[in-house]
Amino acid sequence: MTPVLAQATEGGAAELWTFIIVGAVALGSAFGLILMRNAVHAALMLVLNFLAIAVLYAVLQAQFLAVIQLIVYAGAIVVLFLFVLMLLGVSREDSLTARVPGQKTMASVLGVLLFVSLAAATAGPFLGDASVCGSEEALTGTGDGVPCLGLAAVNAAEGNLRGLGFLLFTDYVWAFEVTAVLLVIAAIGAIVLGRRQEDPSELVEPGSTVLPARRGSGSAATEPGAGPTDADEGAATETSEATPSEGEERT
Amino acid sequence: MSALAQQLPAGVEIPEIPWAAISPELTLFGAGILVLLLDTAGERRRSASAIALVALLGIAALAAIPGEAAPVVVALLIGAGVVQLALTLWLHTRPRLLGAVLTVLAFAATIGIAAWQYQAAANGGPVATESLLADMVAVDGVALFTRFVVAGAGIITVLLGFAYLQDRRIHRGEYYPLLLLTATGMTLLASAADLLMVFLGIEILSLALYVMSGIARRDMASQESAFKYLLLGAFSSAFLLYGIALVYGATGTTHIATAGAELADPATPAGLVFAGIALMLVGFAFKVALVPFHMWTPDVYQGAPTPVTAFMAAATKVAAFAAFLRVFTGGMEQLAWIWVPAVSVLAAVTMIVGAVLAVVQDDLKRMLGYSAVAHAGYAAIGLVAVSDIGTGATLFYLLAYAVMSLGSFGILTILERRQRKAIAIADLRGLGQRAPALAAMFALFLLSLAGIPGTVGFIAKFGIVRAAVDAGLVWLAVVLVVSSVIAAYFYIRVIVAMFMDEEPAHLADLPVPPASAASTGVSVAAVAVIALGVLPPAVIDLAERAATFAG
Amino acid sequence: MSVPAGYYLILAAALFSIGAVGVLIRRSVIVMFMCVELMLNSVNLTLVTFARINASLDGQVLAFFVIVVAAAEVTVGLALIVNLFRLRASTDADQVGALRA
Amino acid sequence: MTGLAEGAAVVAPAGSPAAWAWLMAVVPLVSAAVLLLVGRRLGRAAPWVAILSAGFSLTLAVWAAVWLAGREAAERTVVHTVATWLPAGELEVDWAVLVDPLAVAMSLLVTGVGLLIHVYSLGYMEHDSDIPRFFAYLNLFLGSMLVLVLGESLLTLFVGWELVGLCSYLLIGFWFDERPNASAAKKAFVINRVGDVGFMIAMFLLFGAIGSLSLVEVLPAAEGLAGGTLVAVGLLLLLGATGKSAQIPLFVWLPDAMAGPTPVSALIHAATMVTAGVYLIARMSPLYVQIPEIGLVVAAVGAATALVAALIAVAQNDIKRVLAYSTVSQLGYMFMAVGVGAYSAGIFPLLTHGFFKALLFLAAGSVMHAMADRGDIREMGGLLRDLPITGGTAAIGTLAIAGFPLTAGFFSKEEILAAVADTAGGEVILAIGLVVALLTAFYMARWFALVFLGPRRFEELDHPPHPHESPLSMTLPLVLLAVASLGGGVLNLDPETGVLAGWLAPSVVAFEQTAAIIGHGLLEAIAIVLALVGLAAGVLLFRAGPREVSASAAPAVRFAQDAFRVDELYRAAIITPGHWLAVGLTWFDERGIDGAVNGAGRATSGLATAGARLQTGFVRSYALAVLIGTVLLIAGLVGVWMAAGDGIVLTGGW
Repeated sequence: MTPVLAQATEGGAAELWTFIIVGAVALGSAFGLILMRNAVHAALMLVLNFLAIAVLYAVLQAQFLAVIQLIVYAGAIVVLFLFVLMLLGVSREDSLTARVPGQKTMASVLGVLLFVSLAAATAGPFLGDASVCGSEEALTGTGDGVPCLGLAAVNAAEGNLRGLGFLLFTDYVWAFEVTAVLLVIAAIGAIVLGRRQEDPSELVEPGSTVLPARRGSGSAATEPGAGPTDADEGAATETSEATPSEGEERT
Repeated sequence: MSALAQQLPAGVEIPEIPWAAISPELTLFGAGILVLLLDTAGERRRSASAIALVALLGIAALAAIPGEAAPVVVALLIGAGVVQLALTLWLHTRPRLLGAVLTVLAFAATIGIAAWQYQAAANGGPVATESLLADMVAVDGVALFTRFVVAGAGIITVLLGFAYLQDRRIHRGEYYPLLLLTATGMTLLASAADLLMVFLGIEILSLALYVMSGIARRDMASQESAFKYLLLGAFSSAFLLYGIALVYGATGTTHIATAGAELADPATPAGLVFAGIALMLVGFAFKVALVPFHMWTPDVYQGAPTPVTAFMAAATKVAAFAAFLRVFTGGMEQLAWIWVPAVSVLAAVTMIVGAVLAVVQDDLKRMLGYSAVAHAGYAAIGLVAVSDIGTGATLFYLLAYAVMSLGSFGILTILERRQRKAIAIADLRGLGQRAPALAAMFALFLLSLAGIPGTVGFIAKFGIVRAAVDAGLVWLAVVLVVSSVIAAYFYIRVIVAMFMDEEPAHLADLPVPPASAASTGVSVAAVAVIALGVLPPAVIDLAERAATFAG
Repeated sequence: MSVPAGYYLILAAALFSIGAVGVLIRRSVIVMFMCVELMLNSVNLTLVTFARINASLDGQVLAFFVIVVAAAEVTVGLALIVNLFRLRASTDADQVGALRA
Repeated sequence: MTGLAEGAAVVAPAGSPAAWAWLMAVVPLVSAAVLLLVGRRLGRAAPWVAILSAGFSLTLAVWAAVWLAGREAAERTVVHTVATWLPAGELEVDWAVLVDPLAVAMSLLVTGVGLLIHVYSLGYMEHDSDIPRFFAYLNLFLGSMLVLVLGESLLTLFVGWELVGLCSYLLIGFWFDERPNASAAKKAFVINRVGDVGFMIAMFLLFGAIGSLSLVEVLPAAEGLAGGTLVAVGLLLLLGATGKSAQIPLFVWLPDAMAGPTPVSALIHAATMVTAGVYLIARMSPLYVQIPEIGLVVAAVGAATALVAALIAVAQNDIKRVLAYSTVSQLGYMFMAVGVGAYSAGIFPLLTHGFFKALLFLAAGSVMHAMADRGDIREMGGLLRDLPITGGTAAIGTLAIAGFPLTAGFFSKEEILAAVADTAGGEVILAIGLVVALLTAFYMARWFALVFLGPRRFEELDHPPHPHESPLSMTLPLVLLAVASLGGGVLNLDPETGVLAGWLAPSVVAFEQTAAIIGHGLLEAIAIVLALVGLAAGVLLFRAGPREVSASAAPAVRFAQDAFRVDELYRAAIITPGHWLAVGLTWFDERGIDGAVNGAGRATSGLATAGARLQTGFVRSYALAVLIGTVLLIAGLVGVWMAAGDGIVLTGGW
């Protein structure tokens, strides 16, 4: 943590300047993300955005999360994105024009509406000087401009990391355990969807029967040894993808 | 343990782990991991199974230390381990069958545990409520009822899928673990007493369902449905999460009951309350498929492998509604004046749009997808009634819908095996002659979906209507009736095709669908449709008593 | 002069809306996913801000869980996209539209 | 007022037929299930299972009638609860039967005619390949109809109501090798559902207002209902009744339903199911008595239907369609009666019409049987010689329906006209009733003359059939029904003191009659003259065969032949717009989000856009919908909050 940031967490002018600069970076990179035509550039914008948010976390007295943000998001998730982009080799220019004209206009209008309503709803009560950090007194208006500590006291007592740790393993222990399920599923999912080749022998139970396609075509059961191939996989629904690129050229 | 406790700062308490309360989740999750392990162990399945047995014994030894129910738990664990070892020894050369059997056993055990908890909790009265594990887990009527339905649907799904997956060459080892894990997510969601657990539950169940929808890797339809589901699911859960964040911001807590009470406090900033409710509504409306957040439903239902669709329709809906009920009817009862009008309008629009759009569909899975949308609208009426009657009615409706949709999608799995393609209405012509039993059962499910008396669909709709009238929402009841009249038209269309159209030559060449595990599953559903339609008191009673929320 | 908490919330709302718009206007499915990540991050920023406002660490814990969920979602999502690309040789969202009435 | 209107029901004594009445419905239902499941294995025994169960029900019904007749009038409303159906808090719906004079009268008709038609089908369906299924449906219908008639709560009644609709649908579509049958079946189902909406909503309203669905509780409470609720319930029930009883505006399904096998037409579409609407209104008489003006609406609907259907019937050439429109017309007559609150006058023709209309349909079936399934009456003629029994009984039926003096139809028609004549404001209805009486006699005489009299025109056909009298199983029911048509009048020789009127008194509440538009004696004389004139004109004009229509009258006749083109009207007014609405909504749902966006630009982008709009299923459109929904939801909640005013106190920066 740089001295600047450490100072910023104390509040004051440093915090304001940090917010203005980092906020501008965050906004700019977010716009970059959705406007850059090259997907790799977009990913880099995303990294920048994540870094900016990490700084804001630090300012908001969430030191542990700031670090996690760097490691997990900037370090792992975006790298994963980039990895896939490279793997697929689709770094060429991406068109922003929609199939259906009007999508962009509509999206922008709705985005503005959403922003206005969300900003008004969330920020409304917390804009005054008194609500620098929105402490209880500030909210009720009793603590007339008292310098607000926010999480400082909490963090000072145990330290941000220890405090989070205690919470995670006491109040949130069940949620913490349950994320195991989530991660297992993610791993299985990646394997199921990402694995390139199937082992044919795994696919069909020995001795099981498969319906013949037509009543007339020979015996009811295929021989167990007749290794079904991966190519058969889609046979059942071939019709649904009969003309894959119909009309794709029209854009 | 005590040494650790001494290091804790004052005010920090380690919550007690209520093993009994969370045992259904543990069972499902454990079974999922076990099936996964046995599948990946390849030739060494027997040794892997033995290791798993030893691990279970270890857990049993751990469990033997605290608690009164310890002997029961230990005996159950050891028994389960022995059964699993025996099954592995017997079936180790047929991994899919082994997985399927273990999955069914796990679901059956979940039903057993839930029944035991129900018994313990309710002696004729409403199910008692408990908030456990630092107020993260709610063991109450809604949670227990959902466990019943989810586990029951799981068993039937396994029956429906076995031969189907085999035929399509997508009978992969990961299928059963995924099924168990998504069921885990559903029971977690249904018993979530905290908004964080709601979010995690939704994510767990969805993530597993995304993968299951896309399990046919070579099939573009399946991939497309998985992709749409995932992208839109992630998109909408961002809204849900934002809503949760706002509730947290307004109240300083994510515990549903506490937050609900705090939100109703006039001192709470109004903007946060409104935006929070609206955004959470988006998340839930997406999951239960209310218009206009329904658009993924027909596409995903159509593209996903049919047994997966069946499970999605039957179980996801009940789990999502359970959480919906808990958060809105349970937690935010005092704020009903804000959200009831909005949800009422959503429900009304959903009922009409779902029914009208289903009329013009030809693909049966897609038609049933739209019909699912309409049914979500019906079930939502019980929600906006904001009463015990309404909650009970919604729960019963979801049970009924689970039975009907498992049945009808089950029929489709059988037919798809026969024809090796997606089924359009025209493909059903003459089925009444070719396979009368199958066609009769399909007709039964469709009539039940249409709400014809004598079937469970009627009883369920009647319960909903009663709740609506009771709550003074007669106009919603009227919309329901109008919608179900429109719906009758497309259900009847299918029946006409089956019984009153000539069978075209190319269909006559196909073999008659053989009896299989899937027929068993479908028959069970058919019996349930009739039994619950004619003499439903016991189950209605169950649902009404389940209308309790842990505070 | 220090920063009112509301500013952070406005920034988060802006990032959220930008992310939502991004999902709607981008054609590359990978970039669409990135936009969803942006939305989740803005929620995290909101949570962390509220944690400071409420002077409780719970918001930070929530954000921590959100990061876990986001990571899991990205894993599955990217695996799906890779597989989709194998079938279609494209990452254009507008070319995935076979399922319709 | 006694009986049901005051909620004075007694519990059925154990061992009494009332306590066993539920078996009346259950036995045919069980038999239907057995036949459906194992019918094919039963072989030739299958029909007999069905006939025996119908016979069982009839026996039980007779026993119940005798038992009930032996009790005090005040004790003739008996309830027996079999099982709890929906245990739901303060609302509990039971599987319970209500045995009262009205229910017993109806069940006698249903089981009696039902049994005869079972027997008749034995001969008629002899050569069909799927006899067990047919008899299963017949039994299913019988059971459902009895559920309707005996049900103690509106909900049970509704179960029967829906199930008979389903059976009708199954039976119309029984011969599904022909496309018209399937579409007729679908039409019947859907139109019936429209009517059912009315029933259901009325049921909810009553439930909402009274908190119960049990007839024993609802009917006495009807008195205390608010005027608005009463009117709404009355009209909605009327809508339900028009659907089931084929009245304007929902009558179009019935003539098409004639595509089904003839015994079905006789049983369901003439004698029993279609009378359910009349039964419903009679059953709800304590409610309608509160709102006589709505009753007048009922009567007006009935009169209009009677007239329109009679006019159409004059121009029909299909042997069964004439009868079908005649049924619609006669049902209109019954609606007139119940509408003016003369319930015994309404139920009376319900019974007699059951006899002679079943008779006519069965006779028509017998004729078609003999004519190798030809149905055009212009190709018949002179059949009386070949089919003496059929022809003779059909003649009796024709006389009865025309209201020839001393037949059953005569008495029932007189009663209706008399009741209307006693009602204030009934002048127009009465006039229509008289016109319809003339028309009825005329078209029935035409029908009879074309079929049974005159030259044998069918001999000139390409493949002339060789008519022969039907087997005993078919002629026996004809003869029995003919006897009933002749002598059925004894049931109620006098509207005030007749057997039926006295019998029904505990079940229904009649309006107080206030006016006397015309003397009863004169009215009777006019009606007799009209009937005779109609009969004579019909026979004389058509004895020689079908007549050429003069050029000036041709359009009108064709219009009537096409059933006033009501089907086309409906198609244009409802079905087509509905279809386009569905298509449009689909379009909007799946591609229209985009389409709506660029609505303005569409004119310029032209075909390219049109092509692009067809590219649907885009995930981004769906995401757009989610976003639109979100914004609307936020706006909506804020709107609710604004509307609620100071429901919540503003704090902070707001």
